[in-house]
Amino acid sequence: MHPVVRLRSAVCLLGRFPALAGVDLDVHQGEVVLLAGGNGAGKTTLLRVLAGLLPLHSGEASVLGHDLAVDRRTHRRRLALVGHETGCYDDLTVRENLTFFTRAVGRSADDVDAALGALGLGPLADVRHGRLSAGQRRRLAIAVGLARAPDLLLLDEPHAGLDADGREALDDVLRSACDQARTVVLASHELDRVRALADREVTLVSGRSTTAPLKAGVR
Amino acid sequence: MHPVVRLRSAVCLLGRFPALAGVDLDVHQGEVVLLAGGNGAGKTTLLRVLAGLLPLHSGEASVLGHDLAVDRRTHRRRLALVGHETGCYDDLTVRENLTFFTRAVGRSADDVDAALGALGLGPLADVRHGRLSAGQRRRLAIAVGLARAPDLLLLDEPHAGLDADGREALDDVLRSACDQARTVVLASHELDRVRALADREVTLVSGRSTTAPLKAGVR
Amino acid sequence: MTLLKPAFGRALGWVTLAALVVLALFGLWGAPPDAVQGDAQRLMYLHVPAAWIAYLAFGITALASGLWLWPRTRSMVWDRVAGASAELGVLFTALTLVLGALWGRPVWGVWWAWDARLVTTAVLFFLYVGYLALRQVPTSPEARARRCAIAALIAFVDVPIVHFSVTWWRTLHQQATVFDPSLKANIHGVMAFTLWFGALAFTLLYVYLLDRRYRLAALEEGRDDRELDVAIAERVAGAGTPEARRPSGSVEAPAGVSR
Amino acid sequence: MNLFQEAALVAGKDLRIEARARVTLQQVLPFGLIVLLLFAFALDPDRGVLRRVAPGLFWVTVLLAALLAISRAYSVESENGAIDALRMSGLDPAGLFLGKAAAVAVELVVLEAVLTGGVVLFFDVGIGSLGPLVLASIAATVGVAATGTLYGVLAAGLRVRETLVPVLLLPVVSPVLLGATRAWEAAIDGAPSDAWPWIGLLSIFAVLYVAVGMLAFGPLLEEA
Amino acid sequence: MNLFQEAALVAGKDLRIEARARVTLQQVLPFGLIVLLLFAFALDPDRGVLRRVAPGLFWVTVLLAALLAISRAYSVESENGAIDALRMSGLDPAGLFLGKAAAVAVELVVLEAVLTGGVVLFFDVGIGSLGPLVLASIAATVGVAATGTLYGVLAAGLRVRETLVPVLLLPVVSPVLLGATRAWEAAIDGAPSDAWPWIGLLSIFAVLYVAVGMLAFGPLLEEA
Ligand code: HEM
Ligand SMILES: Nc1ncnc2c1ncn2[C@@H]1O[C@H](COP(=O)(O)OP(=O)(O)OP(=O)(O)O)[C@@H](O)[C@H]1O
Ligand SMILES: Nc1ncnc2c1ncn2[C@@H]1O[C@H](COP(=O)(O)OP(=O)(O)OP(=O)(O)O)[C@@H](O)[C@H]1O
Ligand SMILES: [Mg+2]
Ligand SMILES: [Mg+2]
Repeated sequence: MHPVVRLRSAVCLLGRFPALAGVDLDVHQGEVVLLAGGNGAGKTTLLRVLAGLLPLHSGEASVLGHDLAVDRRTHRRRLALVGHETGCYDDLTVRENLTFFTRAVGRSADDVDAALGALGLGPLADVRHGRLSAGQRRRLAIAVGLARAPDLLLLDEPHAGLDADGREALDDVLRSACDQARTVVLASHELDRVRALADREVTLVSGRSTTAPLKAGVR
Repeated sequence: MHPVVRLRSAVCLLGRFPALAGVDLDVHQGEVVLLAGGNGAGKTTLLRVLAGLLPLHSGEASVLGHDLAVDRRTHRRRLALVGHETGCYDDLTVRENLTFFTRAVGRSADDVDAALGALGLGPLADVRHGRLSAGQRRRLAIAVGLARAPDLLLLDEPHAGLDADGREALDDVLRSACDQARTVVLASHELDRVRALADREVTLVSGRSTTAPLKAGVR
Repeated sequence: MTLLKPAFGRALGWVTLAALVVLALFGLWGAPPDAVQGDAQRLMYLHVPAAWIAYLAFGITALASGLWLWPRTRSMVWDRVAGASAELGVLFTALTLVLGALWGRPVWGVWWAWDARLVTTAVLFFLYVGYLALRQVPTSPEARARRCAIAALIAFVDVPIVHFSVTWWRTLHQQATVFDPSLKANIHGVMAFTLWFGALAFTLLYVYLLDRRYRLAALEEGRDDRELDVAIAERVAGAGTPEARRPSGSVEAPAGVSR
Repeated sequence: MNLFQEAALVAGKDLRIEARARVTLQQVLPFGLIVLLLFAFALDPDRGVLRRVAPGLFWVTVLLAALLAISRAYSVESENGAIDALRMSGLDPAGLFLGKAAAVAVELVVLEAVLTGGVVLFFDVGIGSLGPLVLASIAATVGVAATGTLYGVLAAGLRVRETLVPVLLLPVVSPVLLGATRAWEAAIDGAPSDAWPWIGLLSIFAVLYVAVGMLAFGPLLEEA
Repeated sequence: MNLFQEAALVAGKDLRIEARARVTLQQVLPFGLIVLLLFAFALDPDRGVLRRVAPGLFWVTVLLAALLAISRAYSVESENGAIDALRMSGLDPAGLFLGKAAAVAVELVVLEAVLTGGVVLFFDVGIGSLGPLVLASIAATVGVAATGTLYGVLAAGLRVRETLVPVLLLPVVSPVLLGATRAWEAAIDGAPSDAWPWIGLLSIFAVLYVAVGMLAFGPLLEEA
């Protein structure tokens, strides 16, 4: 089977700065991969490259079977990126925001309810986004990603701002992703927590990748 | 001696929502206080009340000897609040931003250099803020707070986005705050990490405070 | 790094200079003064070629933008050509406007008249001033190239519509009052030669400047692969910072990239 | 979902936000009325002049208010990094364009209706033939909404969005200003035959830029 | 630091950002020029009104460009939550006000200088007595910069900043529009004696709003 993500000597320039300076990465169907690395190592950049938001300067990238040099857009319907911000509208409620982004990929209201439940957002469903606290927003961002039922879920520091409950909920999300053979790439500084769940760890150092297997032979 | 922070049945409304629904808090000179609590408990609101950014609806608040009902502004020169965002200008470099906010309280270039060093921002001093990664921004936000040499340092989830090095640096900042008898109130979900350094823990639950001593009788 | 071979570019510079000198000689002394306007009319030898070259420059901008957008011909070369040519176009349009105004003062008694051609020229000027403003906005080179290519085409599509609307505005209601079309009716032989020679000289000037401007843009972007290798080496060694190799500070990814 | 369902989803979202925040109604509309008044004021309420230049003033005012409406339409997309979310949404860019442009157009129509009242009232203008006037206004509105939405997205991810859109948009829509003004003049004078060529021009502009928008919105939405 | 040092710190910061981003120069200034051109054209220049209404058009244009300049001045303060940082900065609000207003005023002066050239050129306006014209312009600029900075901060923390400032500001500065227009008319006609009362009015307005600004900036900077 083709890998879900395949990068070869990927170089990505932000301005003229090589934020990614040669990254190789293979992620296979159903894997949960931890993306580690210091501040400024290039994790966010890598995730945005995978989402098709940033073009490569050189190297190869294919995600979900699409060559990103040719098309950076089509695969987005099957993918969700949870970044630092929710991407939601302040004047819409939690549920309305979720519904908008879920309907956009043709999913139903059930997915919305499931995601609300999974992140413990039920009581906040009718609160406007503008009134949410930082951690509540983070939960909503994850819920939006989840409700779109993506084949590939990209999470950028999803733990930041979550309380203990929220982290439990996130762990559950990751576990059920494993069960549903959904692929996850997750950048985080909560290494210990994520290592317990991830199949594999990839560390970025100054824009380059260094891989090491974590759990031997799970998949 | 007067406590640095003194809150009595503080109620703070955001819109019509009582984000703080009766908080009592005393923080004494030189203490490092951990503010714990779930998402939406009111930690950010509390810190903003202490900074004078939000008015109380009822109850008493005095910070650094100023009654906030009378004056929410004067004490800010002796205080620093590190929030989720840096508050810096994208077109200015790290050093220019630091210098601006440091000169505003009459501190010198030495403070800037010290803060740059403490957070490991030396190599980034001449990079514009708009080009920093999330963790680099968080470091800058802390450095701005530090360079102002405040008597009371308010930190809102300072760990979010920091890598292992950054967290070490932050621990050092907290430790040296102890040494310099600087008072710190810190909201965080990294409970274990902070508990090791804090003198005391205050937990907010749905806008109410429940205090518990942490290290017995240090000060 | 240049459009022309460096030696050829230098030679072109000298040829252009010579052509401009010859143009000046002809314009000032060779051609006879105009029967009606006297010496003021000599401005024509600059004004008209400037206008023509401005059109040419905007045409080249549109063409290069199209070539950038067309996947098979996509190359940063076209982006730089488009930008350089638009700058020259704005320059020559400004020259047309200024020379026209200078000319209008003695001939019409005013600097400016609300004639259709004048107004379209001014709108054209602002269309591309906006385009240049867009080029100055800091983003990554690729993003800028894409945005600007599309903006150039949008502007170009607009030019004929502006032209029609402005012309109709004048003609549907009343006739143009000041612009005297009979001017060019009986144009003297030497005058015609001078005018055509002016067009040639300005074309040379345009090509020469385009080459220079292109070279400057290429240098500013400084993205030849050798330099990139150095940057990558620095980055991998952990030494490079986003600001270290940035002379102009004009290139930056959009806000939000790293948040 | 097909193209129009996607457009409806987007337009619905934008109009719902407007229904909650009422920015167009409570801020842009009064702005338009004030501008109209100020113009009247600055141009010396020497009645005769004012009445003759009323159509021009009206359309200048509409364009300025449209600048604000478009600014608002994209300020909503800039909060909380929504523009990235839109990019990732999987919605067809053409649908996105149609949806956003439709929402802007709806807001502009309301705006124009009120401002027309303002012109009739302040400037003492009578309307000779309503049909061409309405047609011209609709064509002009579609054109402005389309170009505005297009330039809006071009600047959406940029920090200079607020200032960039006006300077790009105004020269491009200058034909709309001229065409709509002339068409209005003709309609006010009750000379509809003079209005038709202008309505034709406005329609061509509108159709052209709706087409360009549907094609170009996708590439412009991408940040790189 | 004393008040003026603080103001200088703030103004220096704003002007340095402008020197880097060049938004006023590259975007607001062309915007002003194109507005001038389009307005004039839409008002049908052949009818001989243009020259008479030139001062009014000029000042309407300046006000519109000023709206953009102020929008920009506070868009800088809204990124990354800078407004909170300003609140917490410990700078004297009066100093902050003076600094920001000074930076805006400097930008407006450049803008007006260029636009004046545009008016002279496009509208064939000769300037009778330069002194009163310059004085009136300076007084008007200070007034606009002061009120703009004041209303800007009022809206700075709000999401509707972009649309709110124009609708609040325009009515307030309408006396400036009137006064400056009349003063210009007098200056152009070479009747300086007619200009002085208006310059007086503009100066009173300017002084008044600088004073109000120094007092009110603090409370307005605070979020309720
Ligand atoms: C600011 C004022 C003026 C502007 C913006 C302007 C603009 C232009 C432009 C754009 C063209 C090229 C048109 C084309 O070839 O299609 C042109 C051509 C020309 N202009 Fe001007 N012009 C101005 C003033 C004048 C004045 C004052 C005169 C002389 C009375 C003049 C005489 C001509 C002539 C003779 C041509 C070439 C004839 C032709 O190709 O039709 N222009 N001008
Ligand atoms: N503008 C607002 N209007 C109404 N309610 C608000 C507003 N902002 C926040 N709230 C509510 O106030 C409560 C407290 O918010 P606050 O941001 O203080 O929480 P927090 O303890 O910092 O949470 P977190 O850990 O998620 O950052 C939350 O329940 C939130 O929904
Ligand atoms: N717009 C930009 N222009 C130039 N360089 C940039 C830009 N944005 C980010 N960078 C640089 O690119 C590098 C990688 O940034 P990135 O955001 O990918 O890091 P990261 O691994 O996500 O870090 P963090 O853990 O802090 O979030 C950083 O060194 C940063 O300074
Ligand atoms: Mg990151
Ligand atoms: Mg919080």
